[in-house]
Amino acid sequence: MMEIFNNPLIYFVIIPLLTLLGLAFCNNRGMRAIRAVAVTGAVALVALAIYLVCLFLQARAAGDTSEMILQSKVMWYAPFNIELALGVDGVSVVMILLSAFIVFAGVFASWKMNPLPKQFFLWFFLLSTGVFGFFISIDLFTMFMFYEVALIPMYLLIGVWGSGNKNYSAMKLTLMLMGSSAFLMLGLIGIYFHSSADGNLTMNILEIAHNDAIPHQWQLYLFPLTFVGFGVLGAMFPFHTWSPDGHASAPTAVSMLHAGVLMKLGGYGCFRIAIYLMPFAASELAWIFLTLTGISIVYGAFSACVQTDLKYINAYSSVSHCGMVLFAILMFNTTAMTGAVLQMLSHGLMTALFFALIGMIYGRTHTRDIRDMGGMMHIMPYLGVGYVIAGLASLGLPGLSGFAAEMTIFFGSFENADVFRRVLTIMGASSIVITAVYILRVVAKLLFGEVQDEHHRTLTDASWDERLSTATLIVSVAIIGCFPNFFVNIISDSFLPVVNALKDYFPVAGM
Amino acid sequence: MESVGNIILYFVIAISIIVFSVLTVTTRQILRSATYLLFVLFATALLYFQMDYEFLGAVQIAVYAGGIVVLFVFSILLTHKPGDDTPALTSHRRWLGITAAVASLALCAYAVFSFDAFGGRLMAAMPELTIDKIGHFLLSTDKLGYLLPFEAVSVLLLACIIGGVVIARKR
Amino acid sequence: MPLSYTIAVIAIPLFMFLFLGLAGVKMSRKLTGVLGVIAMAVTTIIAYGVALTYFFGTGQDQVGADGVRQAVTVFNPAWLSFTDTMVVRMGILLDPIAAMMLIVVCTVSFMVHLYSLGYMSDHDGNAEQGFQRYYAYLALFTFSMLGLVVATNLFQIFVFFEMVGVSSYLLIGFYYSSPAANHASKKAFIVTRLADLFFLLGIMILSYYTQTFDFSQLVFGANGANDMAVAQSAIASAGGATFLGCSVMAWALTFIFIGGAGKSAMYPLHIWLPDAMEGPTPVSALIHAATMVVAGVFLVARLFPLYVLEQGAMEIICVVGAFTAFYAAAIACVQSDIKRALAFSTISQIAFMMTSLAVSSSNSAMIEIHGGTGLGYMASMFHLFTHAMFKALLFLCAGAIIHAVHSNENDKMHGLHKFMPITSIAFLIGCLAIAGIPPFAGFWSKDEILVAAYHKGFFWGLWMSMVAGMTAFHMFRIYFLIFFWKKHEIHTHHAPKDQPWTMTLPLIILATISIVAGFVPAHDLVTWNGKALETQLDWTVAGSSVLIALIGIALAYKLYYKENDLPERMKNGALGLWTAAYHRFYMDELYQFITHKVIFQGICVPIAWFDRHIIDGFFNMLASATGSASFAIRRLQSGSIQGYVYVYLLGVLLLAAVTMLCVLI
Amino acid sequence: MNLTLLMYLIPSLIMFGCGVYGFITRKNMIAIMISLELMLNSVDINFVVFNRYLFPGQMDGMFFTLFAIAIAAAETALALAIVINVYRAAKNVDIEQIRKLKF
Repeated sequence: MMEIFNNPLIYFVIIPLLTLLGLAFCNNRGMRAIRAVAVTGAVALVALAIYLVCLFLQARAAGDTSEMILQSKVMWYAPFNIELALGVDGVSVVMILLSAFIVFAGVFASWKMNPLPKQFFLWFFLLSTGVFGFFISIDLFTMFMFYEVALIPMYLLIGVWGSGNKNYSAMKLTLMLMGSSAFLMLGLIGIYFHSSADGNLTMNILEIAHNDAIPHQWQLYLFPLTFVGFGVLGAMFPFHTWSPDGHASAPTAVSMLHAGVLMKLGGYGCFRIAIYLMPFAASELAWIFLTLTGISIVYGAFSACVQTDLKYINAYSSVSHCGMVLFAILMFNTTAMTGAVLQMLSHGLMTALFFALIGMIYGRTHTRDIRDMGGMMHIMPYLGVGYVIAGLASLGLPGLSGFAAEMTIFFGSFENADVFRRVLTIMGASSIVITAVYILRVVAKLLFGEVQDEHHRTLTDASWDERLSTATLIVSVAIIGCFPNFFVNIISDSFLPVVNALKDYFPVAGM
Repeated sequence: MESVGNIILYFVIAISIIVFSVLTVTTRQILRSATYLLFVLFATALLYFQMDYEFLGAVQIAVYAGGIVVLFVFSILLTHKPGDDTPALTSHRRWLGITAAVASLALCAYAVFSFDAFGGRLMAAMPELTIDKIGHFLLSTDKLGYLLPFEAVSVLLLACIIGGVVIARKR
Repeated sequence: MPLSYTIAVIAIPLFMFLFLGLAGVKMSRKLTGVLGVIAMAVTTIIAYGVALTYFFGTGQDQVGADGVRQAVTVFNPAWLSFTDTMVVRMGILLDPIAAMMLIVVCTVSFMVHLYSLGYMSDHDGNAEQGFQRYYAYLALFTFSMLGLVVATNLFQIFVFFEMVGVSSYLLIGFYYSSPAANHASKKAFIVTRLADLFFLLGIMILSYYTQTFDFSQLVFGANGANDMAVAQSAIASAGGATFLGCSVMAWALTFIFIGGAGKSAMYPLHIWLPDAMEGPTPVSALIHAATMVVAGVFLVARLFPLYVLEQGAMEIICVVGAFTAFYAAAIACVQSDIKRALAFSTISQIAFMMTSLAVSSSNSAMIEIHGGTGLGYMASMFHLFTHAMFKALLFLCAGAIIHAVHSNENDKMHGLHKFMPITSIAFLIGCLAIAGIPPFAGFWSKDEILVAAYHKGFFWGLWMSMVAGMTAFHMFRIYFLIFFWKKHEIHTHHAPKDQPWTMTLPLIILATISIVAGFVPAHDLVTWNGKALETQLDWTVAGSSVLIALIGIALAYKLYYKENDLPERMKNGALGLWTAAYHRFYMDELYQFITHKVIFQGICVPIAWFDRHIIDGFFNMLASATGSASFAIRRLQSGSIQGYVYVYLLGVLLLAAVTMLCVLI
Repeated sequence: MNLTLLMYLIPSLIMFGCGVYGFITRKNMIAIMISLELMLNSVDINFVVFNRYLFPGQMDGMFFTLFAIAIAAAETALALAIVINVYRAAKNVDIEQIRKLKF
C-alpha cells in the first residue's frame, strides 16, 4: 500500500494537492503568500516533470523496453477491480512535461488575479491535479475520475473569473463536456465488461489491451462512444462549438490551461483508450472520424479568417490544430501519431502563448476586437513581438514547434497509400495556407498599421511576471522547433504497441 | 356488557372528537380553530383515561393541550391582527380536500370493516400500569426496554431546541 | 581554408540575428549597424575562402580523380526523423552551385549591410527607428538564404524556403505603420505560402516513392556529382505509377517547380514581387532582386537530373519561363515607379534563368542519354550570378536616388545626372550589363542562354532574343528618364547629391564586379555534372543579340533622352494596351477578386455563419429545447406542499388499495 | 351494547379525514399545522386502541404514542419558529403568498 509513495508519479497528484492545502491556509488578501505557494507548487511540478523525463530517458537507455515504465498499483475498490494504477510511456511523459510548463506559465499569467485570488488558484490547482492524474493513470476508472476532476473546476473558473457572456459560455462548455463524458462513461463501462475473455474483468488498460478480448461487434458500439467522448474535448467537428465561446469568456490562465492541456486530454484519450483498446473498430470506423477531423482542420481555419475577436480567432485556430491531432492519430502509423503528439505539444505551448498575450493585451485595452486596435507594436513592443512569434509558430515557421509537428503529420499521413486518406491529407495540408492568411490578417490588423485609438498610446508594455510567463512559453516553442528529434525519440516508440495492435486489421499500419 | 357510564362516556368522547375535529378544519377564524383543537385533544386525553392509560392521558393534557396549543395560540397572536379571517376557499381547493379526505376515509373504513377478525374485540383486563413500571420500561435495556428510542428522542429534542433557537434568533 | 568552415558562414548570421534581436534594443543604433556589418564582413570572407577553396583547391574532396567536381557534405546531423529511412537532416553540402551561391549571397548581403548604414539613416547620419531590428532581420535573412543554398536535402530546402519567406515578410513589412507595406508583406507571404504548399505536396509525393529526401540518393552519383543513373533509379522507384494520365513523378516535380515559381515570381505567382518593393530598397536589392527570388531557379537546378528525365515537367517550366519573361518585360516598359520597373525586370530575368534551365536538356548536341551538354544549366547559373550582381547594383542605385529625392516616381526625378554622377555611371553600368552589351557581365551569361534557347528551337531563341531587346529598352528607358529627360526640379529643401561613402562604396564595388564578372570561367566551374564544359562564343547569336540590345537602347534613347512628346503620343496611340500593361494586365485585380470575393465572401463568411447559426444553433436549440421542456413540466414541481400531500395521499391510497386487492383475491 | 375496538376507530378515522381535509384546504400555515396535529393525534389514538384491545399485556403502543407526542411537540415548536421567522421576513403566513423559494 505504501509502496506507491515510492513511485515518483504519484507526486504529480500530491504536489498540486499540497499546493491546494497550502493555499487553503492563505488569507485572501495576502497576495504575497498566495503567489509564493502557487509558484512553489508550479516550480516543483516543472522540476518533477524534468526529473521524470530524465528517468524515462535513463530507463530507455538502460534497455528497458517495457511498454510503460514506473508502473505500480494499489487496489482501490476490489469489487470492480478499480485500481490506482500508475505508469507512463513516452507520450505521457511529454504530455506531463507540457502540462507542467503550462501550469508554470499560467501561474505567472494570473499573477495579478483579482478578485478572489486564493479561490482562483485553488481551482486552478485542482484542475491541474486532474490533468496530471489523467496522464499518469493507466486504469480506466482512475483516468475517468481525474478527467472529471479536470473538467468541473473549469465551470467555476470561467463562471466566476471570466469575462463577457461568461455564464452562457461556462454553462455551454460544462454541459457539452459533461455530455461527452456521459458517452465516455458508457464506453468505459462497456470496455470493462468485455475486458477479459475468462471473466477476470479488469480496468487496467495494459491488461485489457493484452487480453484483446472485446468482441468485434461490441467494439463497433464502444469505439464511437469513446472516441466521440474524448473527441468533444479535442474540439472535433461538429462538437467544437463550446471551444470558441468557452475560450472567449475564460480568464487568461484558464484559456491557457484549457487550450494548452485540457484539449490534449481528448487526443490522448482517443489514442490511449479508444484506438489502443479497440483496434478493430478503429480501423473499421476510421473513415467517419477522419472525415470529421479533416473537416475540422479546414473548417476551423476558414472560420478563423472572418472572426474579429482575438480569442475567437485563436479558438477556431485551435479547432483546426486540434483537428489535426485527431486526424493524425487516425492515420494509424507511427510517423503520423508521433506528429500528433508533437502537434499536441506544439499547439499546447503555442496556444497558451497566444492566450497569455491576448489576455495581457485585453487587460490593457479592454477590447479584443481587432477592428478597434492597431499599431500595438508601437505601444507594447514586447507583447507585439511575442504575438508575432506565436503567430509564426502557428502558421508553421521552421525553428518553431508548429512546423515540425505539422510536417510529421503530413508526411506520416501521406504514407498511407489509399486515395481517401491522401485526399484528406492534401486537404489538411492546404490549411497551412489558410492559417497563414488568418494569422497574418490579425497580426497586420492588431500590431501593425496606425494606432487606432489614441487612448492606447498611454498603455504600458509587459511587466516582469508577464514577460516571464511568455518567455517560458516562447523558449519552449523554440526548443521543440529546433530540436524536434529529441521529442520524436521519446515519443515514437510508445506507438509501437498501438500500431502492432492495429496491424491485424489495418494492413498499412506500421509502415 | 359495558357499564352505562362507560358507554355514555364513550359517546361523549366520540361525538366531541368528531364535532370538534370538523369544526377545527372548517372554522374561518384561526384562533377558534386552535381552541377546537384543544377540545379535540382533551377528548383524546379522556379517551386515554378510559383505556386506563392514565399516564398517557396526563402527558397528552400536559404536553399537547398545555404546551402545543399554547404555542399555537402564541404564534397565532404573533402573526395575526384581530379580525384577520381566513378568506373563503376556492371550490377547486375544497373539492380537492374533500375528495382526498373521503377517499382516505373510505379506504380505511373499508379496511377496518372488512377485516372483522378483531373489529368486534372487547376490552380485556390489563395489568395495572404504574408510573413506576413505565419509568422502568422507559429506561431499561431489556427486551421491551425503550432506552434507545428514549435517547434518540432526547437527541431529537436537543436538536429541536438548537434549531428553534437558531431559527428564531434575530439576525 | 577547410570546407568545414562553412558552418561558421551559417552560424555567424544566426548568432547575429539572435544577438541583435535580443540585445539590440539595449545598444545604440549605430553600434548594432556596425556590428552587423563587421559580422557580415567576417562571414563574407569565410564564405569566399570556402568557395575559392572549393573551386580552386586541389584537395581530393573537391575534385575527384576523374576531374569531376564533387558534392561535398560537410556536416549532416539528423533533425527530424519521420521513419527510419525518411530522416530530415540539417546539413551543409558544397557543390559548384552551392559554392557559387555562397559567394552571391554573401557578396550582396555584405554590400547591402554596408549600404544600409547610410540608407537607413537620415541626411544627418542619424539611424532611423528600428535600426537594430532591421539588422537583425537582415542577419536572419542571410542565415536562411545560406542555409537554403547549402541544403543537403530537399526538405532542408523547404525549411529554409519558409525561413526566407518569413524574413522577406518581416523586411517588406519593416515600415509596419504603412498600410501599403503591411499589405505587401502579407501578400508576399501568402502567395509564396500557397506555392510552398505545392512544394510540400511535391516533396511528399517524391519522398513517398523514393523514401528519401537526400540529394545524395536522389541526384548525386557515386562520384559525388549529378548522375543520370541515380536520378533514373529515383524516378523508377515510382514504378511507373500514374495519376490522371501523367506519371506521379512528373506531378511531383511540377509541384516542386510551382514551389520554386512562387519564390521566383513566375507567372501567375509573380504578383507579390512588385508590391514587395514597399520594403526598404536595400532589402529589395538583397532579397527581391539578387538572392531569394532565385531560390526557385536554384531549386530546379538542384533537381536538374530529375527534371531532365521528366520532360513533361521541363516543358511546363519552359513555357512558364518564356511567357513570364515576355510578360514582365512588357509591363516593365510602362511602369512609372522605378522600383516596380526594376522588379518587373527582375521577374523577366529570373524567367530567363528558368527558361534556360528548361531548354538545356533537350538541345541538339546530346552527348549523354538525356543530359545534353547542360549548356543551359551552366548559362542559367552563370546568369544567376551575374544578374545578382548587376541587379543588386541597379537596386542600390535606385535606393540612392530615392534616398536623395524622397520619391519612387520617375517624374520626380529627371535630370539627375548632374547631381549624382557616380550613381548615374553605376546605374549605366548596370543597365549595360543587363542589356547584354559586351564586355559587361550580362552579355556573357545572356548570350549563352540564347545559344541554349536556339538549340532547343528557333522559336525559343527568337522569343528570348526579343525579350532581351525589350529588356535593353525598358532598362534604358528608366535610365534616361531618371538621369536625363529634362532639367531636375528640386522638390526638397536641398539638392540631391551622391550619397555618403557607405552607400557609394557598394555601388562602386558592384559596378566593378558587373564589368568583370563575365570573365569568370563559369563553364569550368558550374556545370551540371561537375565536368568542365567546352564552349565557345557563337558569334551569330552573340552578334544578333548585341544588335537587338543596341536597337532597344537606341529606341529608348530616341524616346526618352530628351523631353519630347513622342512617348505621350505612343501611349495615346495604344492607350488600351498601355493602360493594361500599366495595371500589370489586371492580375492583381483578378487575385483580389478571387481572394476577397470568392474565398473570403464566398467561403469564409458562409462557413462562419454556418458555424454560428447551424452548428452552434443546433446545440443552443438542444439546450433551449431542454430548457423549455423543463419549463413546461415545472408545474408539477409546484412547491405547494398541499399539492404534494394530495398526490402523496392518493399514491398511498392507491398502493393500499392494490395491496388489499391482492390480499383479498 | 359493547364498546368494541371498531367503535374507537371510527372517531379516530374521522379525525384523520378532517386532518387531511384541513391540510389540503387551509392556506394559513398555522392552520395547516393544526390539521397536522389532528392527523397525528388520530394515529396516536389508533396506537393506543390497538394496544389496549389486542395486546393488553404489552405497552408498545403506549410508548409509541408517548414518543410521538414528544416528537410532535418538538416538531411543532420548530415549525412554529419557522413560521414566525417567515412572518418576520414576509409579513405573511399565507403559503400561497410566500413563493420566493418556489421553482
